[in-house]
Amino acid sequence: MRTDTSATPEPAAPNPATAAAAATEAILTDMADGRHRAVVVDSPPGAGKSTLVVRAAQELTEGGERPIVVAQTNNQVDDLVVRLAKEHPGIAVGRLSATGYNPPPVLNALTNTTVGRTLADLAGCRIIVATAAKWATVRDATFGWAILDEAYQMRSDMLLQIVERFDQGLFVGDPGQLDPFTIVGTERWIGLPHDPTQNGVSVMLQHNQNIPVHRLPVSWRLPLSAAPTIAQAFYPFTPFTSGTGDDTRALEFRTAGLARTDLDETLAEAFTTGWALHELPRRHVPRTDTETLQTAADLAGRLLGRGAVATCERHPGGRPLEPGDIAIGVAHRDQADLVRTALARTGNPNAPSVAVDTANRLQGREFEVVIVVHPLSGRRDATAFHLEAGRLCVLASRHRQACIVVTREGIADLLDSHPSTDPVHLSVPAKFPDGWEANQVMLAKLALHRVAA
Amino acid sequence: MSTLSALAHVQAMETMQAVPRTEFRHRHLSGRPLVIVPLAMAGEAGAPLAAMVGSAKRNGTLLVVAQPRNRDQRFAFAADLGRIVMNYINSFRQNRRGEGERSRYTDAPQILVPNAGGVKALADLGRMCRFRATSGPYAVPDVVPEFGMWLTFLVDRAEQAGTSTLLPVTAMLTEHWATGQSTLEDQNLASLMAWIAPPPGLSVEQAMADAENPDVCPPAGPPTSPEFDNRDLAPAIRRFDTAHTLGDPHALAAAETELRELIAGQIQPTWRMVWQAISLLRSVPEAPRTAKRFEGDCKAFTKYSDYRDSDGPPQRKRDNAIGAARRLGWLEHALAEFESDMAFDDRFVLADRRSAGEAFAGTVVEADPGRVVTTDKNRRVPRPRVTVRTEDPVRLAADTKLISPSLPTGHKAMIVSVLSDGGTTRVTVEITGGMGRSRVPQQGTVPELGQRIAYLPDPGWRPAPQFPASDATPWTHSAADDSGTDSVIPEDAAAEEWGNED
Amino acid sequence: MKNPVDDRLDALRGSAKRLDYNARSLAALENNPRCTLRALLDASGSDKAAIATHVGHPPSFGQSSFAITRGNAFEAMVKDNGCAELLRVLRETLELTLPEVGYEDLNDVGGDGRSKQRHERTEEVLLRAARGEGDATLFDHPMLRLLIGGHKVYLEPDLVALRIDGRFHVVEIKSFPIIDDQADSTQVRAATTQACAYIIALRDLLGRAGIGEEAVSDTIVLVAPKDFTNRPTGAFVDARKQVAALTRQLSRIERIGDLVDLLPEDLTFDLDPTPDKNKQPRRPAEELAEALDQVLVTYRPDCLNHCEMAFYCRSRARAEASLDVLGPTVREQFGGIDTTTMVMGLARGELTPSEDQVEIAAALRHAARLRAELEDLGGAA
Amino acid sequence: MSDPLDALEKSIGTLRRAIRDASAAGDTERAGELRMQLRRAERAWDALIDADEPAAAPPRPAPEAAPAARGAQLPAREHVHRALMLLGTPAAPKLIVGVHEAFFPGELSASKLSSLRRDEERSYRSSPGARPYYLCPALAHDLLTPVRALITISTWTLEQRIIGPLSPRVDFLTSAISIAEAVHTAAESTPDGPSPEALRLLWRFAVNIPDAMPRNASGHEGALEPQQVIGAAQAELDVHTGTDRATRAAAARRARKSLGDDGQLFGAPLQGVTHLRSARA
Repeated sequence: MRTDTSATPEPAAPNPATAAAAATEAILTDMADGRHRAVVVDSPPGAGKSTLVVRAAQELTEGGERPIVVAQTNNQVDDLVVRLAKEHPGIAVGRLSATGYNPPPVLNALTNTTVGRTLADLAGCRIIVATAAKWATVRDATFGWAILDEAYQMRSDMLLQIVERFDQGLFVGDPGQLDPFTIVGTERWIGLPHDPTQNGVSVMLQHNQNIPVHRLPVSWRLPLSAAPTIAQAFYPFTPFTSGTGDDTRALEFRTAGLARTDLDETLAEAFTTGWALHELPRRHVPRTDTETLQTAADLAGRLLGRGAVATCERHPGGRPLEPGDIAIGVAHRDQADLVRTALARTGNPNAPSVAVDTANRLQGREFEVVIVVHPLSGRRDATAFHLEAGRLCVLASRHRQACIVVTREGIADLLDSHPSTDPVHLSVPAKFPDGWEANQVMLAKLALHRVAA
Repeated sequence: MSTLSALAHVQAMETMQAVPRTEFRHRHLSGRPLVIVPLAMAGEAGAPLAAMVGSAKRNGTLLVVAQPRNRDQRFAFAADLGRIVMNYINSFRQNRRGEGERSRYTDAPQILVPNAGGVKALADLGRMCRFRATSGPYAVPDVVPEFGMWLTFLVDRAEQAGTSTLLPVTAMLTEHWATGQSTLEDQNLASLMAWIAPPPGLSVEQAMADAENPDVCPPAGPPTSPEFDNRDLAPAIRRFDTAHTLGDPHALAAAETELRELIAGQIQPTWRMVWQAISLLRSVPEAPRTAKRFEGDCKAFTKYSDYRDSDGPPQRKRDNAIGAARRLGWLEHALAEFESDMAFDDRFVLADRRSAGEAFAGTVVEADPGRVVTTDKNRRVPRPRVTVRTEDPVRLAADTKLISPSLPTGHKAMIVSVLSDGGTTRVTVEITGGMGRSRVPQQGTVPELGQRIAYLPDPGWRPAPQFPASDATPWTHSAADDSGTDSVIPEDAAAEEWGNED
Repeated sequence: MKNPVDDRLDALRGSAKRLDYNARSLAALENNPRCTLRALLDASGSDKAAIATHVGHPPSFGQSSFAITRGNAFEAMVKDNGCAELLRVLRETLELTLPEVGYEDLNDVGGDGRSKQRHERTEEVLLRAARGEGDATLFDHPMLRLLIGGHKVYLEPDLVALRIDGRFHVVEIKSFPIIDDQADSTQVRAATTQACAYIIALRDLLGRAGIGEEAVSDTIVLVAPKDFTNRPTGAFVDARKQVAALTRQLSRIERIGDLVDLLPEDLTFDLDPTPDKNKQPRRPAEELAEALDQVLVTYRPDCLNHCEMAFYCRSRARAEASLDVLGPTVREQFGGIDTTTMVMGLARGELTPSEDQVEIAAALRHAARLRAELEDLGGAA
Repeated sequence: MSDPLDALEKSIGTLRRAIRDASAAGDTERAGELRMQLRRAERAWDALIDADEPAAAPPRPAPEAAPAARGAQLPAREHVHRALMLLGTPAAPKLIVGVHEAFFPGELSASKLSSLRRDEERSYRSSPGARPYYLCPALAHDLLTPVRALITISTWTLEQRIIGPLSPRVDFLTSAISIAEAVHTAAESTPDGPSPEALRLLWRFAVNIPDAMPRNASGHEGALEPQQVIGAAQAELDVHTGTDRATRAAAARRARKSLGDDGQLFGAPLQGVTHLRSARA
């Protein structure tokens, strides 16, 4: 039942690309094999989930299927439609949407896509993409295959509304991110295999034996500096590796550091090692603490101001970082609002274009540098919300180059003295990764990259 | 929790007095509620010890199980309590209004218990009774399973936000008052009442101390105080058992009387306090939208009543996949509605949301009342815009749909932008509905310059989710070997026998 | 072999008999690992109930004789007739095979019920079983031992069962019911906390003989009455997280020296520093309270469920107008502020916020304005 | 916890104070309730002061047995003997009482049994062999000490009276067979058939033996079949008997060698335990 958590990632195949390709082939083989009603693919951050979705959709179309694709948000649907249409110009892609939906310009520019309110509008399309909520309104149509993207973020009751639309399903998602939740506090379904508040993948697996569960073994997003830590903290039983080598990715400044030495020191640490922990003096503060949030904004402003150049496999010659390459991740919406205000105060005219959002909304997105306001920063008590492994996982695994964590000192003590009072239920397996453990692993790693402000 | 709510608790702690946190009572309060104060025996779920029940303070009936471990006595108690409760429920199955589908009873029963533990006790009792057979080797009176099913209906309904058919009075009180103690202590009815209405002549401090002293304030149950159990109850039950074994009718009667008196002494203070709480709650005006939610209670009551009239089987032990998903849908919907209703009705609740940035109120500083746009269908419609300046820490994003308690019903708007302006925030909204049918908005439907208005998010209308038919659970939610596990009688009849041992 | 820390702890306890950790103090440890007073009192083996009573805040942790009787009767019933009911349940849950019925009674050693003797016997029997010798599968009331803060604590699980590749499983027999596969989560939690201590102790026992910790499963088998009957049924509790949590909290006890070092030299919680024939504690209550007041407490309302000192700590928190009285949810709204006076002072604008209180002060003043607005408009009285 | 008298006195004080408060405030209802509590507390206090043994449970009077059928008047040890002979295995007092109530007339209580055991050993030691049989404890296979709460008959072989790890289960299954046979006999030979107590006893055994319960389609348990219980018990018994018998025989050999006659009946003394332990170590 228990796997050794301290194990280092299993040795990857000689070449990450080969390993990834082998995984994809195995998935497609299982799909082609008619015996499985479902195929599950667990994908760690940036492991090519969308690529797989696009590839699988195309394979299915070639095999004469007319697959449907289910995503969770309109943005995700739009992104998938664009990728599908661009990579397979010969395939007509349908975008099923609700009234009041305005397609983004990039989607309107495509010639092989159709936007429709009903299936009838999309009769000529070979692939139809929509949100789960939209699919839930469709009646009386059944397709051979559905590809369910971000399936771990889809609640079991939503799956139940759409499951009659398809015979077989490819469930793709990242089990390490935030779980779906409900505002309703009831214990009545705890322990049931069909608990409607659980994610659809777990419920489906509970009821169906022998469903093949695959895992994409390589993160193409996370740099070599991040993959082992993220794997150990959040995927303790399913290690993965980074797809890029030691010297593929690099960050450099075009100008030297001037004032604000602590900011520069933090940036330097992040640029050289891929991680930095910017630690402000210990203090209990409300989550809207100006100093913390302003520091996060200032770090972004300073980074832009000094002109960073990023080198990677896509841009081996280097490319200046733009505001859109940088994100600031927080736990709460009000923090995001205040960080946006703080960005305006940095004085850097480009700073306000930096992406600022909560973990929930950053799920599935990718940036070059991510600045994280630690969910536990300045808190007196940790709550289940702030300790949730998925939250920290999302925040700490969005970056291709470097991740900077801003916090008040004192998280170690907070974790140490955290009361263990979670309710215990019968016959319910403990959830792993445990938020407390994951936080400890991350903190141990970050401690090596600490800069005291 | 918002800063405002938190502040209310601090204020209560500082002034040593409960602080109101709502303007209204958001729960329907029946003119004739049925109060049940259940007591249970320690160490044994489903072993009721006693209950006091009645629909007026003066006519409470005390029911006592002399030997709670005895199964026959347990079900005799269930039958007695069941008869009283069923009489009460049946008295609401009289007047109907409306035709066909829409026909429903005009009133619904309301059961009040002292605390959340009371709801749990009724849930256990319902579970214990609803599957029992009324014939065969371990037959129980007809009323027992019927009572069990109705209790289960009430308990299930109580999970839904905003309903009023079964409520703990502690919950009703804490919805309206903030105290200077923790949530844990608020669950003790006597402690809670100490803050809201301490006994005459007592300070809140003294009343709080008394509330935790089982000599002065016996616990509101379901468990009795261990001191009482060990010192009084255990010997009294032993005397009853002895008299029972000896078959001495005089000793038995004396022992029973003694037990009743003992338990009456434990249960009376709570009974009185529950009724005191009810009259306090009655003095709080009812919120406007409570009536609408009570209508929902009547509807659900009618539906279940008709189902019982058709002799439907008891509720399952646990929800099946489709039932669970469907219930989750209702519960979420009801909660969102209830929260929005409260904020719409109640300035206090609105202020709470404002303090958390989830609503705002302010003065109209700019207005473009004549703004007209052309729709997709080429119709010209009024879309006035106004800008509200507020000191509230607004956390709502652009495109949020809004409703307003300060404007005529049906008013709808959407946020265009939120701009911080020094210490204040300027929110520009576009009015999208509630302006009447004509090309020009009706008088009073568009806020005017200088007007003070409040907005909060529109919970919106969501279509009820559509699930597969209950008997066709899809492959993702049922295992291949799931055969009809939905047996109506869950325990083997013979297994019940073990309930008598000890 | 006493070290200075132990001497200091003994001095804290004074003349009273040393009390060992028990189920409640372990629960209090899990619930409030941060509290210095609790840590010191437990580590020094002080009688918290006596101390709290002496300073006028007696705990109220009475146990109903009904619950005790019921618990004992149920356990006896489960083990009657060669553990007939228990075997049925374990055959269902652990999938014990037919031959696995061997029973070893560790309640006493040939009539000797002393802990030390029983522990030695337990050690001998369990080690033999771990090495695959003997026919026993069920070990009734083994006597385990755990070192907590350097002191031996004897622990006695209801039963340990051996199953699946020689792994030991702790079996807890409880009389609260499992109704439709669910049980009261507070009671399950309490049972789990206890069982975790057994798991750790059992691993320690085997570990001393070089047997790895995987020999003890961290899944607990809970045996309890099914629905409203008296017949037992079984359920698994996955205790991995709790075992990890308790392990790390026990390891914190080893760092008690850091806390002791911060105390005044002559501090003691002795009820009777000048022994007298008279049994009544002689130390003036105020003096004892003064001693207690020198130690930091972290009061949480939840302590009322676990800790004998809770009423004392609550009264202290109330006297200090501490926000701890209201619980963590309310307290969280106020960031670093810790008293009601400070909250109200900032809310009314009577206090000038320090630099790091600026935002919270603004939020408070906004909230206070809202409240004033509501009250002015004639809100409910 | 402090002295119950102290606690009561404190309660009484508190209640008086509360009554005074309530009366002063004119809250007669509350004052009335509190007075009732006070009277109760005072009564409890009186009872404690009067009684030498505070709060002792009133002794449970043994109800007079109705003039009974033949055999009911036997001394308790005869009842026990008869029940044990029916079972054919060492048994705990609770089971002995159960068997007695199921198959025999007369009264027998578990509390009587414990005093009985002490008497037996005393009687044996004062004049060994004076009685045709003695009720004696079962012996642990390894330490040869008395086993808690298991009673046997001295006339049984040592092998029968020794308890190895598998013996509790073996004895349980053997008893099940004996009880099933007795139920079967009662069904065949008596007009009323087996008593409800006998059926219930058999049921309690059968539910814990694999395949001993009759199945019917509705999932409800049908009427018990003694033959089915016997067959099922025998099937499981076959799994354990060999090993169990070997353990018991080896222990019996050891007992005969190391213990005297009294030891073989009433178990090795505790001093022997340490000896045996060190011998094995």
